[in-house]
Amino acid sequence: MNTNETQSDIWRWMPDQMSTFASNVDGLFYFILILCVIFFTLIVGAMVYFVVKFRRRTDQDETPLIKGNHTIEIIWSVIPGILLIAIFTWGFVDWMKLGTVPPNALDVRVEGYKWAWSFVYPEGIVSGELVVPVGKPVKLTMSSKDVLHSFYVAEFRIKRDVLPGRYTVQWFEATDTGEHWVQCTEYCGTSHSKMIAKVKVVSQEEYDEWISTGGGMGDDVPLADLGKMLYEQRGCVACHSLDGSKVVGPTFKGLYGVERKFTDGTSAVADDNYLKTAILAPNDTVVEGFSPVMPSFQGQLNDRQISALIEFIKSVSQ
Amino acid sequence: MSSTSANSGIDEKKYLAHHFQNMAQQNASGKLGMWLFLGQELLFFSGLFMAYFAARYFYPETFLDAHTYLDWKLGALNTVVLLTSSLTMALAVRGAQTNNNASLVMNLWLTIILAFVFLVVKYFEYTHKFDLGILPGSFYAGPEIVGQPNVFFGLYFVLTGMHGLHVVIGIGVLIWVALQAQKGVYNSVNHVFVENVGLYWHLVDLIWIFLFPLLYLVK
Amino acid sequence: MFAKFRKEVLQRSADDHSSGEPHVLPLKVYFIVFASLMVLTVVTVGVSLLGLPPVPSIIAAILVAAVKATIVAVFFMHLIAEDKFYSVILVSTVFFMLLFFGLTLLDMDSRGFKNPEESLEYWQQFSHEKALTEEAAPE
Amino acid sequence: MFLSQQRTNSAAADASGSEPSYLTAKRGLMSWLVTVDHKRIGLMYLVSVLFFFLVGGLFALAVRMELFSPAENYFSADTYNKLFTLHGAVMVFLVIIPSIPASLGNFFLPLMLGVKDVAFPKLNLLSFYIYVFGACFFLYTLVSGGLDTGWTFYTPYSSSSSETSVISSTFGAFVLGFSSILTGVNFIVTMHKMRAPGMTWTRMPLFLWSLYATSVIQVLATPVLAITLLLLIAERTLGIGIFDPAMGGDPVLYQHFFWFYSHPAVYIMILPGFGVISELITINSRKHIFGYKAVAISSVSIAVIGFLVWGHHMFVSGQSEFISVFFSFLTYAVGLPTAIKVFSWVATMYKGSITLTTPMWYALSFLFLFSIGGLTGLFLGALSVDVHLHDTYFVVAHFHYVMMGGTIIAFIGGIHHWWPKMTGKMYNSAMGNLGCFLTFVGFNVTFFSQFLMGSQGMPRRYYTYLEQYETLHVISTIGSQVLGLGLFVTLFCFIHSLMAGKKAGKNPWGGLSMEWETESPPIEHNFHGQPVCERGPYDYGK
Repeated sequence: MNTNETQSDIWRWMPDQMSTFASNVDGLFYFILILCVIFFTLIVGAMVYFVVKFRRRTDQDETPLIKGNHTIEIIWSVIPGILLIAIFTWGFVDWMKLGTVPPNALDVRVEGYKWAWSFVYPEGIVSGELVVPVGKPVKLTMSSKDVLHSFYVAEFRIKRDVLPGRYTVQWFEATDTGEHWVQCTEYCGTSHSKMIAKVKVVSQEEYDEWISTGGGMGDDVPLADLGKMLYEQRGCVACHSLDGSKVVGPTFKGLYGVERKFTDGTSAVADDNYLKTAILAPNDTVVEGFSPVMPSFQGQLNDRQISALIEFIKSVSQ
Repeated sequence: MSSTSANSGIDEKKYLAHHFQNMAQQNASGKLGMWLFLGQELLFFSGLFMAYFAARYFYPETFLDAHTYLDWKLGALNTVVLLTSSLTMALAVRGAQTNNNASLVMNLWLTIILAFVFLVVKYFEYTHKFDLGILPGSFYAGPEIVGQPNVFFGLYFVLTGMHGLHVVIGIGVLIWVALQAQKGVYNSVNHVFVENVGLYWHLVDLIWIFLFPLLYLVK
Repeated sequence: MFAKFRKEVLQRSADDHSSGEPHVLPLKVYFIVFASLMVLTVVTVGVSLLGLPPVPSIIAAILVAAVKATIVAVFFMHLIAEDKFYSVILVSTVFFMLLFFGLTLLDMDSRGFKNPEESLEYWQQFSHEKALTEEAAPE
Repeated sequence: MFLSQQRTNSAAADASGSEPSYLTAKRGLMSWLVTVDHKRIGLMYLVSVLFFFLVGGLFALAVRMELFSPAENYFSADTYNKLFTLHGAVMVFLVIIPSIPASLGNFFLPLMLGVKDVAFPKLNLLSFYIYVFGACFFLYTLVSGGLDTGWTFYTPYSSSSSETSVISSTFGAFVLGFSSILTGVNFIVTMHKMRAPGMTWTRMPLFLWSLYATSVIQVLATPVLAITLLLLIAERTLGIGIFDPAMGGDPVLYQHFFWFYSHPAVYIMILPGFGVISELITINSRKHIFGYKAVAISSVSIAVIGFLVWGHHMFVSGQSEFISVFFSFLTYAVGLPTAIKVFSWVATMYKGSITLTTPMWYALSFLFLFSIGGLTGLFLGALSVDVHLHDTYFVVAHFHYVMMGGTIIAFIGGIHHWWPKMTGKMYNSAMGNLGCFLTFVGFNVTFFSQFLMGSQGMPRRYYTYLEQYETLHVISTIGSQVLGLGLFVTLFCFIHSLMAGKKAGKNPWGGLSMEWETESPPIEHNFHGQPVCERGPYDYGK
C-alpha cells in the first residue's frame, strides 16, 4: 500500500493485484462491469430516446395498443439468462480454486480478539504482524476469542469470517513483496475500525532470518524497542493511547509509579508487578471508570516480552 | 333452535358488516384470514423446530442423555388430553354449525377444562425439573450431562414455554367464546368466530403432536 | 384416490341437510378420527421404543406425527369440506418450512467440505487439546 | 370504464358530490385515532413513516459528517457505532418495510378494487397501533443508551458483549413484525374475497399484483424474524445457548435465521416500488403496459424465489462452500424476473405519449438508479468477486441504490402521483421537479463514490479509515448534503401544496384505474354506487 496516493490511486476500481488469486477476481469483476455498462446504456439510452421521441404533443394523441410481444420477451429473458449462467460458472470455478488449499502451504494460526490480530507460526513464534515469504502459499487457520471478526486483505482479494468456537480456513500466495493492511470486516464493537494489522511480504531469505531471530524479537533487541513493537503489534495500541486520551483502556502517558484507584475501592502504585498482573490477569483489578474488557495475555507473552512492555511503559510515562 | 332446516329464518343482515356484500363473502374472508394467520403461526414455530434440529445435530449425545430427565408418561398424558380437547373443540364447532347451542356450550367448557388439565400437568413437570435444579440456559445447576445440557434444557423450556403460552392465549379466547355462546350469539349463520377459534386450537394441538415425540421420545 | 374418498365423505354428509348450511360431517367421523389419533399416539410411543439408530428414529417419529397432523388438519380443521385454497396455504407454509430446515441443515452438514479444519469434529477435538496445552504450559 | 350507478338507497345525497370527503366527514382527534377508514389509516401511516424517515435521515447525515475525515470529527467511536446502527434499524424496520404497502397500499387497495374498505378494518387499525407500539420501543432505545450491534443484531456481539439496550430494540422489531404480518393478511384476504364485479385477476392494476406478492412474503417470512428475535432475547437473558458459541451455540445458525427473513424482506421493500413504477410509467406515457402477464407473474415469482437465496449474504461467513454454490446459482435465478420487469417498463414507453410530470421524473430516475442497483447485484452474486466485495462499501452502495434509489424514490413518486387524490390539492410541479433533481444528483454523488471505495477495499461500519479513501469520503459526504437538501425541498413542496395548492380534479393525470372514478379526496365509503369494471386499467387507445 503506497502511502503517497497519486490521482490514479483514487480513481480506479480494484487495488493492486498482489496474489495469484487477484487476477481471477479482477477478470470476472471487469467482465461483469462491461456487461453492466452495456445493459445500463441500453436501458437508460432507450429510456431517454423514447422520452424525447414520443413526447406528448397534444392531449388527444392516440397511442397504439401494444399488449406485449412474445418474441422480444423471450429474447430478453434468454440472453440475460445465458449471461447470468456464464457469470455464475466463472465465479464458481474461481471459488473452487480459492477453496482448495495447496498441500505445501505454510500453516499460520490466526487469533482474532477484540480489536487486534495475533499470528502463531509453526515454530511457536507469536507475532502481531503477518510476515510471509513471497511466492509461497500460506494457509491461515483462524479462530476468534470473543465475537465475530473477519480477516480481509484487499490486495490479496481474500476474506473469511473468523468465528469463536470454530476454525475457518483460507489461503493466499503473494506474488510480490510489499506491505499491506489486514482489516476486520465483521462489525465487532468499539474499535472495529482499529482492528488492523500489517502483512509484510518479504523475500525467502529475509523470512528465514526473521524466523531465526524469533520473529524480529531476538535477544539482541533492546527492551524498550521490543516493548514498542509489542505495543503496536499485539493490539495494545487499539485501546491504550500514548497521548493521554481515553480510547477504551487507560492511557500509558504518566502511568508508571502513579497511584491507581480501582473499581472495588482499593488502590495501588503502578509499579512492575502491578503492570505484570494487569497484563496476565487484567480483570482482577480494573481501574475506576473503565470496563473489564481486556483479554488476558496468559500464555501469549513470555517473561522477556512482559518486561519489555513494562520498560516501554516506563519510557512513555515521563 | 335445534332444527337443522335452512338457516331457520335467522336474519343475515344482523351479522353482516357494512363493507361485505353477503354472509358467504364475510365468512369466507374470516376463514381465509384465519388460515393465513395459522400459516404464520406455523412458520413462527418452525424457527423453534429449526433450533431443535440444529442443537440436536450439534449435540446428539447430550439429547440422548438429557431427555431421560423428561417423564414421557406425563408427555403422553398431555398428548391424550390435548387430542381429546381437539375432539371436543371440533364437536363444539359442529354444534354451532347445526344450531345445537347446548352441545356448543358443553363442548366449549369441556375444551377449557381439558386445557387447564394440560397446564396443570405441565406445572408438575416444570416444578419437578426446578427441584432437580434444571433451569433454562446459564442458570442450569442440574445433574452432570455430557456436552451442553443447558442447550437441551434451554430449548426444552423455550419450546414448551412458547407452546404453553399459546395454550394460555387459547384458554382466554375460549372462555370469551363460551360466555358469548351461553348468550346464544352463535348459530348456523354466525359461527365463523367459533370455527376460527377451533382452527387455532387445532393448530396448538398440531404443534404439540410434533413436540411430544421430538422432546420426550428421543432414542 | 383421495378425490374419490373426499367426494364419498362429502356425499354422505351432504344428504342429511340442505345446501344453505355449511358442510357438517356426521358424528361418526369425529369419533373414528379421535380413535385413530389415540392409536397413532400409542404407535408414536411404540416407534420410539423400537430402538432404531438415531436418524431413522427421528424420521419415524416425524412421519407418525405428520400422519396425525394431517388427520387433524383434514377432519377437525374441515379442510376436506372447505374450498381448496386453504389447503394450498397450509401446504405452501409447510413447503417453506421444510425449505428453511433443509438448506440450513445441509449447510451445517457440509461444513468441513473443502477444509476439514472447518468441521465441527476438528474443533471439538483440537480445542480440547488446545485447552490442555494452555493449562500444561503456563508462562 | 362506465361507472354504472346502482342507486344505493342509503341517505347518500345525489352523485354530484355534495357528500363530505373522508377528511371532513368526521371531525376531531378521536375521529382520527379510532377510525377504521382505510384512507385515514393510510394517511396516519404516511405521516409516521415520513417522520421516521426524517429521523433515520438525520442519523445518516450524522454518519456521513463523521466520516468526512479519518480523524475523530464530532462523535466518539461508540456514538458513531450507535448512529449507523440506529440509522439502519430505523430505516429498515420503521420506514422502508411499511412505507408503500402501509400508506399508499392501505389508501388505494380498496379504491383500486372498487370496494368500500379492506376485509378487516378493525384489524387494519390494530396493525397501525402495533406499529406505534413497536416504534415506542425504538424511541425508548434512543433514550436509553442507543444500540450498537448493527441493524442485523449478529450474535455473539449482540447477545453477550454489547452493553447497549439490545432487548428493547429487538422487542421493538418483534412487535413491528406483527404490524407487517397483519397488513399482509388484510391485503391478501381483500384481494381474494372483495372485488368490484367484473374485475378479474388480469384486470387488476399491477400495483395490486405487487402488493399481493409483498403480502405473501410478509405473511410467510416475518414470523421467522419474530422467533429469531425472541430467541436472541432469550439468549441474552436466559443464555439458552443456541446462537452464542460461549454457551454452545453457532453464530452462523443465527445468520441463517436472520437472513431467511431479511432477504425476502428486501423484496417486501422493492416489490411495492415496482408496482408504483408500473402505474407511473403507464399513466404518464398513456400506453398499455408491455407484457402485463409477464410483469405480474414476475412479481410473484420474485416473491417465491426470494425465499431460496438468503445464503448469498453469508458466502464468507463460515457457511460451507458447498451450499454457497447453491445460493449463488439461485441468486442469479431471482435476478432474471427483475430484469424482465425493467425491460418491460422501458418497452412500455415505446410509441407512447409521454408527459414529464413530477411522478414521471421520479419514475425515470427510478429506472436509472434501480438499473445501477440491480446490475451491481451481479458482482455480489458471483462467488469469487463477493469474497473481495463482501462487507465493504460496495455492498453499502449496492443496497442504497436498490433501497433508497429504488423504493424511496418510487415511494416519493407515488406520493406525488396520488397526492391530488389523497388531499384534493395539486402540488407545485416546479418545486417537485427541483426536489427530484436535487435528490437524484445528491444520491449519485453520495453513493457512486462508495462503489469505488468498496471495490478498493474500504470495509463497512468503519469509524476511522485508511487515508487512501479520504477523497472519496469527502465527495460522498458532500453528496449526502445535497441529497438531504433535495429531500427537504420535496417535503416543503408537499407542505406548500397542503397550504396553498390548487383544487385538484377527479382525474388530473387521465388514469383509467378505478381510484380515478371517485372524487378527490374521495367520500367516506369511496364510491357512490358500486362501480363495475369493464376493461383493464391500461386500455389506452385502440
